[in-house]
Amino acid sequence: MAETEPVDVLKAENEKPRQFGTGYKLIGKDYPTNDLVAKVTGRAKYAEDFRAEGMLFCRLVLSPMPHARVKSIRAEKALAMPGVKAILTPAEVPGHADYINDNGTRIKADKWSELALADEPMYQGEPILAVAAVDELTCAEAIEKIEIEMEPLPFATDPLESLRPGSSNAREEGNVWVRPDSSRGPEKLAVLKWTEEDFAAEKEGRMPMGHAPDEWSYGDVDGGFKNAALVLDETFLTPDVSHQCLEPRTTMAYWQNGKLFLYTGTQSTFQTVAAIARWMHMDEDKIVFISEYTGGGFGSKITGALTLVIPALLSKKLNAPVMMRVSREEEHFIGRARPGIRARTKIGFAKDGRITAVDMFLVSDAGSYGSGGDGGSCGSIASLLYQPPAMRWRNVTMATNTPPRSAQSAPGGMQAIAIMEPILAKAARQLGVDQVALRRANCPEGKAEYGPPNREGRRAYVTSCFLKQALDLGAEQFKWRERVAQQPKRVGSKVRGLGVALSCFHGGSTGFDGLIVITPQGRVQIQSGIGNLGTEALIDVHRAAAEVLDVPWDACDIVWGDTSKHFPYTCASGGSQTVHAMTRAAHAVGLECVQRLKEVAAKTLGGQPDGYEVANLRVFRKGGGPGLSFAEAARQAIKLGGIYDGHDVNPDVNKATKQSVAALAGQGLVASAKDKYPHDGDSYSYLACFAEVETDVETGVYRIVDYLGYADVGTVLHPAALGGQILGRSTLGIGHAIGQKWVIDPQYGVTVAERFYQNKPPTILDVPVNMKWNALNIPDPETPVGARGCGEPPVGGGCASILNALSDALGDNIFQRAPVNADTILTSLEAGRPMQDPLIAHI
Amino acid sequence: MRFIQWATSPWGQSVPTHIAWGLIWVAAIAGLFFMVVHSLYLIVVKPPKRFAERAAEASAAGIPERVPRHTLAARLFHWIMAASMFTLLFTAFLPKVGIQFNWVLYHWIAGVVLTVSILYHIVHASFFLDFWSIWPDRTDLRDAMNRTMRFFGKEAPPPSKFAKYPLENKLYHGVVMLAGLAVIVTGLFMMKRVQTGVFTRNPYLFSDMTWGLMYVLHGLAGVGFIALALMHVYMGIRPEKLPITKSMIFGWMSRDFYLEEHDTGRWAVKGSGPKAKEGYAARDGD
Amino acid sequence: MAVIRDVMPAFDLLQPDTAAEAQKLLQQNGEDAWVMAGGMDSFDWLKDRIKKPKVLVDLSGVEELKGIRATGDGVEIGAMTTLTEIANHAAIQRDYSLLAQAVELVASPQIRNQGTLGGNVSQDARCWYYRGGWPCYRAGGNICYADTPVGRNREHAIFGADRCVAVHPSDSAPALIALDAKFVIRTPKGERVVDAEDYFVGPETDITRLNILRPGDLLTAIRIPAAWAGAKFYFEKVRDRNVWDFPLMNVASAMKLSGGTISDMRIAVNAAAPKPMRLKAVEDAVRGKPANAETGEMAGKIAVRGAVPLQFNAYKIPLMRNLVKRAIGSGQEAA
Amino acid sequence: MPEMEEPKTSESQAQQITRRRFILGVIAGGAVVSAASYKILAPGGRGRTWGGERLITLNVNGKPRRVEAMKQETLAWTLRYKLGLTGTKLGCDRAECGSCTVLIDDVPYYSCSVLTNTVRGRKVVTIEGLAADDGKLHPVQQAVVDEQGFQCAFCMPGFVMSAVGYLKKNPNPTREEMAQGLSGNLCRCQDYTKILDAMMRGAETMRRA
Repeated sequence: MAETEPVDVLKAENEKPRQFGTGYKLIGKDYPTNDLVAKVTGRAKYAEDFRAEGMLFCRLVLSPMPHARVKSIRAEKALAMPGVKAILTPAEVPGHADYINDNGTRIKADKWSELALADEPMYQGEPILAVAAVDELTCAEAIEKIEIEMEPLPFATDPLESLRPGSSNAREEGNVWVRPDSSRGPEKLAVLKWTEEDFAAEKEGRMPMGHAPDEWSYGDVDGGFKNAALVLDETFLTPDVSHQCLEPRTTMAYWQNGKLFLYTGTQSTFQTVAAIARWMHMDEDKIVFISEYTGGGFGSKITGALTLVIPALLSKKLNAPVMMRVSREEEHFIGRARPGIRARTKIGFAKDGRITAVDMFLVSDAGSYGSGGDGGSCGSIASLLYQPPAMRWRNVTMATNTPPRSAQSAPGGMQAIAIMEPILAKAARQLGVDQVALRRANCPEGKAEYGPPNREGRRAYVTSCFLKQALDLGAEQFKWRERVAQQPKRVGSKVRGLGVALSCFHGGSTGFDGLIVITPQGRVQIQSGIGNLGTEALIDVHRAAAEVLDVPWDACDIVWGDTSKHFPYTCASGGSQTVHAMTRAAHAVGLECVQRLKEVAAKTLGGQPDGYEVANLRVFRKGGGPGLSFAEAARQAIKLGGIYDGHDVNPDVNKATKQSVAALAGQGLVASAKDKYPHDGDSYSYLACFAEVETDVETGVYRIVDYLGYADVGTVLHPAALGGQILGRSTLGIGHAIGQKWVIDPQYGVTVAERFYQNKPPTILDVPVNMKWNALNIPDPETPVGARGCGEPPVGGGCASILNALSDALGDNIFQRAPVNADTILTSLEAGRPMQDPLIAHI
Repeated sequence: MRFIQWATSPWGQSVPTHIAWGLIWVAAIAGLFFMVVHSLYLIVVKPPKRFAERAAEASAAGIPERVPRHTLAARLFHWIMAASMFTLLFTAFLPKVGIQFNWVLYHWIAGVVLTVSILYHIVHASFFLDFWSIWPDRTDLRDAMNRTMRFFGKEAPPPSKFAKYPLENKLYHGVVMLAGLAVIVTGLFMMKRVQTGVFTRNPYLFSDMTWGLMYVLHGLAGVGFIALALMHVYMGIRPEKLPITKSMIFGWMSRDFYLEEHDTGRWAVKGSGPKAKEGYAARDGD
Repeated sequence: MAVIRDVMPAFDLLQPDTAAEAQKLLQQNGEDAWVMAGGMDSFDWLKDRIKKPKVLVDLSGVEELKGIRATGDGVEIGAMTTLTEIANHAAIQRDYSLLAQAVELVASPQIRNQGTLGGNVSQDARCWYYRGGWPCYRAGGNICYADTPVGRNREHAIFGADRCVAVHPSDSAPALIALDAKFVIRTPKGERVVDAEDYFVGPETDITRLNILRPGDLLTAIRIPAAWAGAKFYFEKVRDRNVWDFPLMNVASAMKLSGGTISDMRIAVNAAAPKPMRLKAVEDAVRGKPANAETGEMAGKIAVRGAVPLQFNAYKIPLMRNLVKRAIGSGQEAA
Repeated sequence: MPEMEEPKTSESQAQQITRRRFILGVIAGGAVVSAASYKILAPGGRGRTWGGERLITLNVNGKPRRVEAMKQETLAWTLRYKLGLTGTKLGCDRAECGSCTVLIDDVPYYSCSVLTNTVRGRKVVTIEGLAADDGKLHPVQQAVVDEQGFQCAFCMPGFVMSAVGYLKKNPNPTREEMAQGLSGNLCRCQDYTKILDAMMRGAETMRRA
């Protein structure tokens, strides 16, 4: 971080929203993205739509037990069946591998990480065997002939239960993830048990609090509570929610001339190659990865996964293409999920609603593999979004024998907001402060600080925050005041309630590359290594390059989806970083391209490069003198060679970009560049979310009447796509409030709800038909286009605004966990106190 | 045929769940087969009188016309047990052969009645009746041996007469006791698996395998009772056994029958009158 | 044996053209046959490979089982009539709107386009343990996994549990009971007509089936008598999601009013018990009473007498009480 | 009891096919086996054995397609794996996501839950069959492009087919009605508002045309 002082708070407040597209030709304008026609005609090919000559199919055998050891596998009968080609056993899969995280950092593998097939499955549903055959029917019949002897091992599916004295642990080595004191290296498992006294709070329906391995704090927490006019101490549980991408993570693999060709859906075309290489223990340049369209990811398809490895290995073994279609049931188990967090949170409030101190205690369920980061980000998001002057955060990350978790849209952030917001809503009611006013009083602004102080005693801060404006304008657009004033709240058995929630999440990273080829045909060919999740960031970000190059959009071709087409070093589409990171890279490569065009023109037509300008697919002398068309410039570049056609490369760029440039060399004017723009602070995006619900107190049924998400995401790149993101991800959050959940039988540790009708992702009739969104369009000062990502920030606000509206309608004594359904509402109303058990997992 | 029904547990393991219901028919046929064979044996072979000549019966004079055999309490127990047993059999097996009705409630209630009556019987027989009268003794074994030898035409002394109960009766009691204990113990545990209002339901007292075996044992003993009940009823209505059946209804048997079948030495019935009451009451059993 | 819950097993497909043929095929194949109406329930069992029938008798080609016909006394709905057709049928909407409302709330539009009335009333229980292939009582085993000290039973029964605590999932069934419908069954012994409520059986009678159909039987039609045509109807379904969801509970009632007084009433709820419950005690109690909130309150209390909640489904008691209350109170607006 | 309408007239709202089937139903109404008459009316009808067939002819997107199908094969499977029409997606294979929605005789069905053998002689339309032969998009498709409807678009073919099917029944829906019409389709990007925008626009274009 640069040594600059945070910008003046008043200055942030003075920033005014502006109309989308102001000052740009392309940015901020709606346009149909290049992939839409293929999608709408059914021609777009997702992984399962590919076919290869002689393709075999493979199916998985899942562990029926939550924790067990595979003792023996007898497959002779299966292998003797006509059409059965091979089985793949745990003994045949490569050992533990490193992996690449969101930010492209290599994370060293540890012995506790997941393998493609498990001989000691850690959760019910974990693949333990794969069978390849000529078709799926044969696979299924073969599987039913396989005898697997398994020895059940002790297991734990409820994180809190696993902290009880004498309880069993998820693994032999322990039940809790701890970070070694010395380093920020991989975390280790240890055994942690609380005492019976620690569990005493359980009897009052409050979460017990024992020792927590993770802790940070800042400010005078005790003093904050002492000086508070109101202190609330609440227990709340957020649900474990599967990503449930509509496209299952089906994969097809084949080998040709020693190269592995893999087809699957991913959140990063570029970064997945390195991950596959690590899983497979092979070189990156022996892998061709094809992922043209991806049917949803939400954090669950960030890079490589076991689903890629299994067909790849079987294909190698059988020397034939292998398709592994993943069923919806398998998807439930291997498809990742958000960790549920049970929290005990104490917040002190001053009379005016200003927070004086926060004490947050979390027990997060990391599932069967890895510790995840949700607990940690839960703490930092709470500290950013509500700006408490003093805060303590404690966290216990539990390993359980439940399906593996991963980042899901706003990992930790969603939980933080769902945990904090209902307490704020309750405080506003008890203090008699307006809900919007209370949030305004605690709202971050400008270069707001967050998280714990580092070793030098300094806290991190954000690039910019204009959330107050979003809150004010949102309240205005939602007619908050008018709605609050509307009486009566209750008509017959129907009661209306209003909710507002702040929301934020990480919104961008830096340091990636852009790569453009201007072809001899005069086309601007932009290489995009972004995964195609349909957020259209894949295409939208390159509008920044086109804007800089001042070319009409229809002269641009985006090349994507197949690593044999050569991509620059690109971020994974996770953590809402793409729009921010890749508009920067696109901007950089656009400028680089302009510069090279000018140089080519100068070398061809004489004069200095500075004497030229670029517009309308031409480079020409300033003031409209002679020039070259892009097509001519490209041909000149090929003639000039060297840096102009890719035979030399910009030394700044990443190794992978250099390889791509080399591969494209000679095809036209090849420009590459790295994002080296300054960046002071961490990029976050923000929303103010508003909701109205109508509940029926006789049935407990409620419906969402209205919803508005008002975003502060910097410059709006593509309004329609942004709108989709704001409302889509708000609905993802709303799903957590209104129904999505897991159900696991604790006796057997087996999931009993694995179907959509049991897990209940929201349908079109569960949300208002006309949800609304808006955005400030105030550029972020720390990035050239000013755009930040918005995939994840809405999730927490979506969830919390609904929860807050429900408690506005029905009072504070309704829920202690999400989701909230008719059952909870009805029994709680009946009893006059929350009747949900907040401490039992997976009901 | 498979004797046990297997199922795949939630953990994918094979666990027994029940006996194969076809065993109902096996048991019924076995019971009927016994009747037919036994009847044919009596009709065709016409076995000679089994017992040795009457020994000197010095005490016969003191024997009353009506030899008291079963106390009212013992008889009540027997018939309550019989009623509950039939209820149990019918409620258990009629639904399995296609006659559907609300059986579980009656079944467990009958089971509780049976259990209570058996408990009463154990206490009653152990402390108030001649406990040993129902167990085979050395004489029974020797006689059984002799009878077998004679059946095969070998030389053997004629067996002596019965004590209070014939050996068959004693053996039957033994088998019924074992089967009864099996159904009762397993049945009581099984009540933890249904809503009875007596216990909270908890099917997880034992492992799936243990439970499965328990159900199989319950089932095996249950179908065993089909055969046993058929045999018992058959014996109860055989003309030559009717005096014994009558005694279970009225409490006494005739002096003639007593002298004919029973060894006064092994089952001493003392003289009539108020004094005698003590005597036989103390030695009565059933 | 390893388990896989995907890919339909192979079966022989029989596609009869008439009800007589269909019934004959079912009879011939006995326990080996699986009868498929719309298939929305069947496909689940087959694709999960829990049921592997040798023969699938597909009724989709039996035209005589489709359609809605006027009879001398009401209407007859072929068992293979789709829910969409019933929901959109003018005469049903006019005279028996209760049924139209009920079937309109079933699952999703595509399922209603394919799902049939016969299938909807004959579908199997949706207990997640049972549908997961666990060897519970309903599956022929000796345990109920839902009613244990730790069982997940939010969606299970508060009435009529006998070992099994699964509920009946149909939305149309309570409406048909309230309309006093008759179910026409073709059996090997000839035609049999039963009252709607007698079509369903509880676990105390037969724990492995939800209705009286035995192998070889075929539900051919449902007759709705004219007696309750145009009565004051009430239907309400409470569910978690507004599409694709089975009822947490539903209520259906038909009420005859004279003045503001209830002269006669039929009312049924479903998803409260393993079979749709006709609430006779409520019907008797409200006859002759005014159709108002007060009578509703009373009826609601009567309705839930004897309910036994499980660990996670106590909400069903106030829910049932309130639904019954509303069904009766709804007469007030009409009167 | 009010006088009932004749069944045939009471079908007025139903689709054409339903009416045709109902007439067949009337013919078959008695106890008489009507297989013969049905056979005449439905070419490629069933044989005496009532068995499903292996080699069957389907009418897909207006063209007859000869295909070998297993008896337990679903229409989605046949379309995707036998006919290469991969625009029809399988999201759940259990009738609870709608990605596989196709029109059968103009009515939306989950093709994952229809046996191929049951659609012999019926008209199947998939997403690939919507655009005109010259490539001109169907108004609903065009509206999706214009409104930037959908994100990952895995659900898109199903939604479009549902909308096209629903608009045949109700060409002038309100936004709420359209939502009802599309409610058998799940979108996990949950872009519902934008999807509705697109479909309403498609409906409007169709009305104007």
